[in-house]
Amino acid sequence: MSNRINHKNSRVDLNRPLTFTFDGQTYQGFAGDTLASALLANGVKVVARSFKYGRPRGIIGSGAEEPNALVQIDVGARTTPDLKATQVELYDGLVAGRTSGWPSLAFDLKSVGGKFSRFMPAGFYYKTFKWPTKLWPFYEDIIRRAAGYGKSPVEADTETYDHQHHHVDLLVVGGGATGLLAALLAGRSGLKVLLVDDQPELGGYLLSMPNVLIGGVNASTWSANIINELQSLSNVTILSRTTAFALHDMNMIQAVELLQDHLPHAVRKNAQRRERLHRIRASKVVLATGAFERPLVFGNNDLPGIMTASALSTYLNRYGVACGKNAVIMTSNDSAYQGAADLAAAGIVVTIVDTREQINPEWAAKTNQLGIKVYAGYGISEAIGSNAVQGAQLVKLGSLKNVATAKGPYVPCDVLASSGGLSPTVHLFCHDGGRPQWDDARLAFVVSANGRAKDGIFCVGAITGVFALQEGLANTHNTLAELLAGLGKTINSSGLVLETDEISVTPARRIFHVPDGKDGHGAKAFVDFQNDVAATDIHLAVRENYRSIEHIKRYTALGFGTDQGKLSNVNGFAIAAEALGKTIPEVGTTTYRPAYTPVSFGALAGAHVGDTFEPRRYTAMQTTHEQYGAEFEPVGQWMRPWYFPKPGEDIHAAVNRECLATRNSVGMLDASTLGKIDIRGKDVREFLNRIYANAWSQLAVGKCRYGLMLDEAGMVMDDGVTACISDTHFLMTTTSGGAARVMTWLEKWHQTEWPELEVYMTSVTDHWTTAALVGPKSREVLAKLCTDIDLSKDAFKFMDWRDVTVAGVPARVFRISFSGELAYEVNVDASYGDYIWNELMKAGKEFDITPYGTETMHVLRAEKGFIIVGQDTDGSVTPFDLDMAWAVGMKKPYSFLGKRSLARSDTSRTDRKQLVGLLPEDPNVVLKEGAQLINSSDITPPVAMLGHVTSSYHSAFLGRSIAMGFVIDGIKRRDEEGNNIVYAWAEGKAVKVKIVSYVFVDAEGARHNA
Amino acid sequence: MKKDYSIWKLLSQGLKHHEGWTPAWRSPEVKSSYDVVIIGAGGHGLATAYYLAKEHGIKNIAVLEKGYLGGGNTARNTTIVRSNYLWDEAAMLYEHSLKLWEGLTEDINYNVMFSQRGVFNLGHTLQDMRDIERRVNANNLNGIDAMALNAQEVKDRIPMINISKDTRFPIMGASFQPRAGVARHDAVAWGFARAASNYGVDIIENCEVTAMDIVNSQIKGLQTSKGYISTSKVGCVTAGHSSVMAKAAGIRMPLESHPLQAFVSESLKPILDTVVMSNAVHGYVSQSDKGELVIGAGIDHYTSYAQRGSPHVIEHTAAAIIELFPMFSRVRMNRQWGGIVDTTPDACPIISKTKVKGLYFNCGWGTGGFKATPGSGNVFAHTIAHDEPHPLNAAFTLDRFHTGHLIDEHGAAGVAH
Amino acid sequence: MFVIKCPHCFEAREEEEFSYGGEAFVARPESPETESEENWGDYLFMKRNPKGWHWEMWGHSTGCRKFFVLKRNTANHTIVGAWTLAEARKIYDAEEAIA
Amino acid sequence: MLNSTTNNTSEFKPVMQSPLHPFGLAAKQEKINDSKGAWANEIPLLGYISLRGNSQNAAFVSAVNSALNITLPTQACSMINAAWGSILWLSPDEWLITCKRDQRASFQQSLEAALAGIHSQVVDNSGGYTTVLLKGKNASDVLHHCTVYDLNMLQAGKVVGTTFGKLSLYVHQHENGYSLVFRRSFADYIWRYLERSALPYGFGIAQLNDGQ
Ligand SMILES: Cc1cc2nc3c(=O)[nH]c(=O)nc-3n(C[C@H](O)[C@H](O)[C@H](O)COP(=O)(O)OP(=O)(O)OC[C@H]3O[C@@H](n4cnc5c(N)ncnc54)[C@H](O)[C@@H]3O)c2cc1C
Ligand SMILES: NC(=O)c1ccc[n+]([C@@H]2O[C@H](COP(=O)([O-])OP(=O)(O)OC[C@H]3O[C@@H](n4cnc5c(N)ncnc54)[C@H](O)[C@@H]3O)[C@@H](O)[C@H]2O)c1
Ligand SMILES: Cc1cc2nc3c(=O)[nH]c(=O)nc-3n(C[C@H](O)[C@H](O)[C@H](O)COP(=O)(O)O)c2cc1C
Ligand SMILES: [Zn+2]
Repeated sequence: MSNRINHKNSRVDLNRPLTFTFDGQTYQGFAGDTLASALLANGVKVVARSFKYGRPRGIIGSGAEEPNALVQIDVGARTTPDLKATQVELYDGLVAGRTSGWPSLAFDLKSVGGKFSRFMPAGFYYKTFKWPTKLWPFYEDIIRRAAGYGKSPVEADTETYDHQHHHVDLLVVGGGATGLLAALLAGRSGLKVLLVDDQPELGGYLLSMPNVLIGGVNASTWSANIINELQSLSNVTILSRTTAFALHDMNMIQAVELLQDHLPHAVRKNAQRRERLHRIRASKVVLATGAFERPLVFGNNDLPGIMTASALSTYLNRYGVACGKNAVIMTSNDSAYQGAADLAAAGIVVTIVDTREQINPEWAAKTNQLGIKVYAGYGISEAIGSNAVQGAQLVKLGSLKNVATAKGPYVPCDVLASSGGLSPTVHLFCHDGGRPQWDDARLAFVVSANGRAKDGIFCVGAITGVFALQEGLANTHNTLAELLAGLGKTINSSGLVLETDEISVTPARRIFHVPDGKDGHGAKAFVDFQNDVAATDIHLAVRENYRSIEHIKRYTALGFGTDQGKLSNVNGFAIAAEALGKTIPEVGTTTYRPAYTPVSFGALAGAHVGDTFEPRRYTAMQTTHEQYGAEFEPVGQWMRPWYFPKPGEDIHAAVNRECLATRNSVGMLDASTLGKIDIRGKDVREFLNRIYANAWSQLAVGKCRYGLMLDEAGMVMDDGVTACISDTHFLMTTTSGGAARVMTWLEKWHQTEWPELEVYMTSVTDHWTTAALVGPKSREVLAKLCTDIDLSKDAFKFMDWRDVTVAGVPARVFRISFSGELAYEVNVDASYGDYIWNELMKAGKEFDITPYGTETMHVLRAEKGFIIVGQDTDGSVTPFDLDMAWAVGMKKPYSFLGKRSLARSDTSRTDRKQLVGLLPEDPNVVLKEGAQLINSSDITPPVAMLGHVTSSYHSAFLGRSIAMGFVIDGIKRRDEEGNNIVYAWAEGKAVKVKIVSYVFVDAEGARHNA
Repeated sequence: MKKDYSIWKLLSQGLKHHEGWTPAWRSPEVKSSYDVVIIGAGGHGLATAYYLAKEHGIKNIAVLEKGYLGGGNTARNTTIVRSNYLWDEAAMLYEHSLKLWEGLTEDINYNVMFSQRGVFNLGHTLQDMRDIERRVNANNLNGIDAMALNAQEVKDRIPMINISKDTRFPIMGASFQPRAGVARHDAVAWGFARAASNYGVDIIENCEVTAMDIVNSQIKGLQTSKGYISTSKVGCVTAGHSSVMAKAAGIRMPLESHPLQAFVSESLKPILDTVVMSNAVHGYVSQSDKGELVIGAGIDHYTSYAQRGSPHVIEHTAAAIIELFPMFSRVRMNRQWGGIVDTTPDACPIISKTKVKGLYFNCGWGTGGFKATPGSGNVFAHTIAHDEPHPLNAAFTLDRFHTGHLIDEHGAAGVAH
Repeated sequence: MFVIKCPHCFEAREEEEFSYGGEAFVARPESPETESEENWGDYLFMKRNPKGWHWEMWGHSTGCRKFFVLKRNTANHTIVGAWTLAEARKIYDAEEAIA
Repeated sequence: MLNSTTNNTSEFKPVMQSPLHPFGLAAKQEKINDSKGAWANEIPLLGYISLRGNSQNAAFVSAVNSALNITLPTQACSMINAAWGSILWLSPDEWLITCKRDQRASFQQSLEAALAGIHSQVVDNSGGYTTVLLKGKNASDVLHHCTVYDLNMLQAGKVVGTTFGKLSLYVHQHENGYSLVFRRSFADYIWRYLERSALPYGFGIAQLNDGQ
């Protein structure tokens, strides 16, 4: 069955047939079709089943407003759920599936339950499924299985997305008649203009009214002329298939452009994106987003074959599809007449049911002439049919009140359309706080042309409630004149004649819900189709005191669907107003929120996926590390070698080997990621005194010192070694993860609190690359490459630094040690990173020099009891808790950051958790990091916890396990024989542990002083 | 309390066009005086009133709400309920709440759809895994169900998740609390409103508190958009607006109000039957009974009362979800929104007396107070009734910010939940 | 999504270039050691957090790395202006004097 | 540049690697042509000196001017090109001087000498930065995928610090393209992000006259 007619102005190309499938059936459509128009052309009526009751549903709208026709497009990795068939462009080979109806569209099991819909009103689930409580999971499972439309893909997306930023003088949203005109007027004035429109073709509703004459030419010629001129202007950019979906503060508009979904697979390009998210920052915005026609609410108004009057005329005029042979159109206003006339002209039998007693005399004449029967003062109380509409039952309406005064005739039909007036598309206007106003004459929530001019937002066309084209074009002209005048520009409308041949409009009837003459107990009359919200549900909500419109929305799910109530909201508000005995403006609207229409997560994410999800920072030695087969560990943004397994080694074997090699001979670590800050100025010592807990006044040139940094609450926030380069020049190091934070911290204190201190700081983290040469043989290795100074024990002491040459490269060497071994940290310009690493490896070859990663570094430092900020601290630890009073200069004159907080009543308690060493009774047991420490192995919750294990390793050097952790009063307990046993609890086991000193290796420091 | 919501009543009403249902809660005229006034008809405020009436026998109670009841953060949260917090004080409070959740539907005769589908907190770094281990062990010692899982165990339970090692934040494991889950947020507010109203509590909507009448450090009454109300006890439960209320009382709070956003996808067939949270990638997701993916984003760093946030936060969250579930890239966001959350320096709430006698504050729940709704109301009711904290909220005083006794739950609280 | 005019770069830039730095003009007590526990706690943690006009610090993180002061309405995100610390101090003090 | 006198053995041949070295760009470079919309390559191993001082302090400014024989750009977001390189304004008290790598030491020395006694900071940051040139008819389109900055405002002679994906960099016009200056450790991400962004336009590795 084909409903396709060769309509003269249709936008489909009947010379380009396309083949597609829907729900397993193969059909034919044409280039220019949407899936919806093609299905209608093929006589497909039922495309979905309703959410709650499983009722058969057809296509109602022709664009973004469609609530029913949600389809699954494509298969495999490209399958996409919940697209609106009215927005899916047809291409050859398109595969579409249903998203509801089980086992089939023709028979939905839910419809059996749907027969009992009277027991399932709004919110019924809150009142039931409660008994017995333990069956709720079972009930819920059934509910969940019944819910949901399309299927999520199960394969990773293979197509790509990105973002593009725009900064324009003017953004025009909507490419209908008024948007095109606005863009042209602005473009002529030289503004940088961006025009976005969500459809594949510009023209908006003009595409549905091709016969109207504007300035004496027909609509398509008129818009073609404007589009041509726009395309010739280099300051104007047009983006079609681009939906502005959100408007944020200060006119930041997000819009998503569909780039490939409309193309047959074969011509889609891998290099091209599927979708692009445009982020548009616009000085001024013109919203020309038009309006949606809202249907009237009546019994069985969800039968397939029932649609909005403008959809009916759009399918006819734009797509050349006659949705039936015998149409009934119910309307409360003039707007449906033109479409009715077009249908009649195309040979379709048309009956108009006008709820008004007085109809527009001009249209009366015209309908008469076209043989259209008009029932004036009637409404449709109920549509009749089972799987598709077969007829309409009319009622006579009261002339003043919306009541049924008598039963009217039955009119058979195969398509039924209704028009309750237009609802302006005010969504974007409201996203960042704008509010629409109820206009009682136009029966619509509208926005005024310059409603938000102070924010730079202007509105033109149907969105302002101006529904006649000529008036809309005039208001566009005037608004643009005002906008341009505000920018000191004059409007140039030469050659534009904005008169049309429209029939002038007469008032509409204020009606939303057609009375059924049965006290509302007749057939279900749907307000929100997608969520099966009937007028009775709104009445029930009000009866139960869900009186705020927001409660009504949430209780009934009105406007909750993927159409966000584009067709239903205003009807819902009006019905609620009636039930509440309030006016519509008193009821108000629900909140408009992005997205205007749904946006893929992929587009939102843009290029921030995969390799570029988050930065990975690498050191200059990365290539070498990869060659050595390192496994990597992310540390902040950095990727650091974790360990260097040899073939066949697991992490334990590798780390044991690395540890022993380092302690017994020499190892090497890439320490480049430590933050490094060069600080200069005459007040640098004072600055450090304030920033650090320790004192810096006495540190001699050529020396280094470990420093602890506290936040103002007295908690340890960072640590590192800082070197005195000269009296006015220090080089600070920070933790790898903390570098940026510390840099900002320093700048903030300097800029805001202590601008009088003469210091400057510059990050040199990236400039220096650092190879830490560690182990008893490190001096010998270094000596082979560094001959310009005396490296002997007394000439280059522990905690000294020197500027030297290593392997021919200028280097700054620090004799510091995070392992407790004799060690040298060799810093060179990062350009030499790879080189220096390899030279040191070569030089160390005879000592079997062993590269090691962060894991070995952790073991070595734990053997020495050195903390790692972030592992052994958690933001609630003071220096005293760490037993590091030696790093706190309590006598410094300036109250250094965090000092006062150390004296608060809680922080100064002596029975806080303190850092101690822990030795498991069984040396082969390595405690779980994160194990909780308790007093006894007897576990009956709740068990008092004393602290936890922060670091725990097998020490190959000691041949046993070691750990560090916090224990309440730990330092005291450590020294009390009999009181120094605790249990570490993890994975359901308690392990006996002895509290000991946290220094496990070389307490005297003989090794690092060697 | 009448318990008239049942399948039988529904069936019988079904035969009568549902015309016999009565208001879920009364909307009485406001009286000039109450024994206790609760400011804020969010879940916490309503629960407080309910327990005050039910457990402490106080009957002359009003709950004042500037908008519609349950329209604050209660209406806009991602509904995650769990109790796997690190520190004893917090864990015990949230666990108390979780236990109340388990019986709530029955207690208030309103199906709050509490769904114990389990919550995963993913770990992506070695430090994440240490923290997970630490928290899980603490939970277990506190008698709270929790377990630490490795990546494969996570994958076994959530087949859709990407545990590939090549991602920027490879999943190393997770903590899992089986008893945790989600609930229907609106139902919680409505159910408590109905139950409290049944006990005689007056819920006054569209009634904004604009000033506090405090004489000699004792609360005497409140100035509202519906006139003056005298009372000697006021419980302030205004979430994001707590600083505004504190200002009216002449006190300052350690609070910052930030936008926190969330979004939902279009409705999908069941695909995810649990709750997944990740601090490292900054996103969390569950699927509601209606089929949409409910996704929580992070907070905006600036303060705001505008109930909306910046788009880059949402964009980042979408990217995070794709990082965890690459197949969701083609799923579409249907609606996004924001709430105003009152964050504290230690990510723990304040349930406390103040220096104004008779004025109590319950605030600072920040990004994660929905889960505490019944428990918070329960202990706060106790605090108000006895002018003394319940043992479970004794640690959550305002005073801790002076002594330094913070209960740092940043690790367990994460970005949001 | 704000546009902020950096008072050092003299140019309107996107929010993503900046980071929020909390309430402005929180003065560190001159002599912390003599402050009471209450005052010190107030300095550390208590916030005005107003609904309405807010003087706040921002840092131009990806640009000039300078901190500056912004006056913004937290109820509707309107921004009156951004000033260097020194300029802002003067305006703020004058306004406080009136209030 | 290298103090070779300290090394008596000839086996030391220090090899410098630029941050983008792992991408092997040199081997992939082509002469710029019309087949692709975006062309880029690294200018490896320039000299970078971070300079800090107070632009309100006349002594500081004139000391710098005399040391470099050029006028320090003190206008916000301005830069200056010299035969040997350029000076980028980063903030009212911060500049980045770029030059040929082998001039870096002498610049640093003359700056330090001239600034002796004046509150300032001169730091060699040459290992810490690199520069990528981006050219081609779609260069600005590509950049608009990467940064929130409005490149229409970026006239010649201007430099701005802004975002690039989730990181930051400095950008200014260079010949008929853009110069992107960023930290060494950002290189991997920035290059990948640039490549990804340029893909739809066609992306080539440009043969640059001034690079080696
Ligand atoms: C996006 C988002 C996601 C979240 N996700 C989770 C989650 O997954 N799990 C979780 O546990 N928590 C979550 N939260 C946090 C949770 O929503 C809140 O902590 C919780 O709902 C707070 O409840 P409340 O009753 O205290 O506040 P609200 O529900 O905000 O109630 C406070 C009420 O006070 C009213 N009020 C304010 N000022 C006045 C006045 N002057 N006079 C009268 N009334 C006034 C307000 O209108 C409001 O109704 C989330 C929050 C957000 C915003
Ligand atoms: N009968 C109807 O249903 C109907 C509907 C709208 C307009 N009209 C008539 O059409 C004439 C022209 O009106 P107009 O120019 O104001 O509106 P229009 O509907 O012709 O144009 C609006 C355009 O904006 C697009 N759009 C809407 N929101 C968008 C968004 N967020 N992002 C991108 N594109 C978006 C629409 O798809 C459409 O192409 C008027 O006479 C008007 O009354 C009739
Ligand atoms: C758990 C949860 C699920 C939601 N699901 C939907 C949904 O399916 N459809 C929808 O339109 N909104 C949904 N919302 C969002 C609400 O419509 C609304 O945006 C939110 O409650 C905030 O209120 P406001 O937008 O009126 O300010 C959901 C909200 C929550 C908290
Ligand atoms: Zn700046």
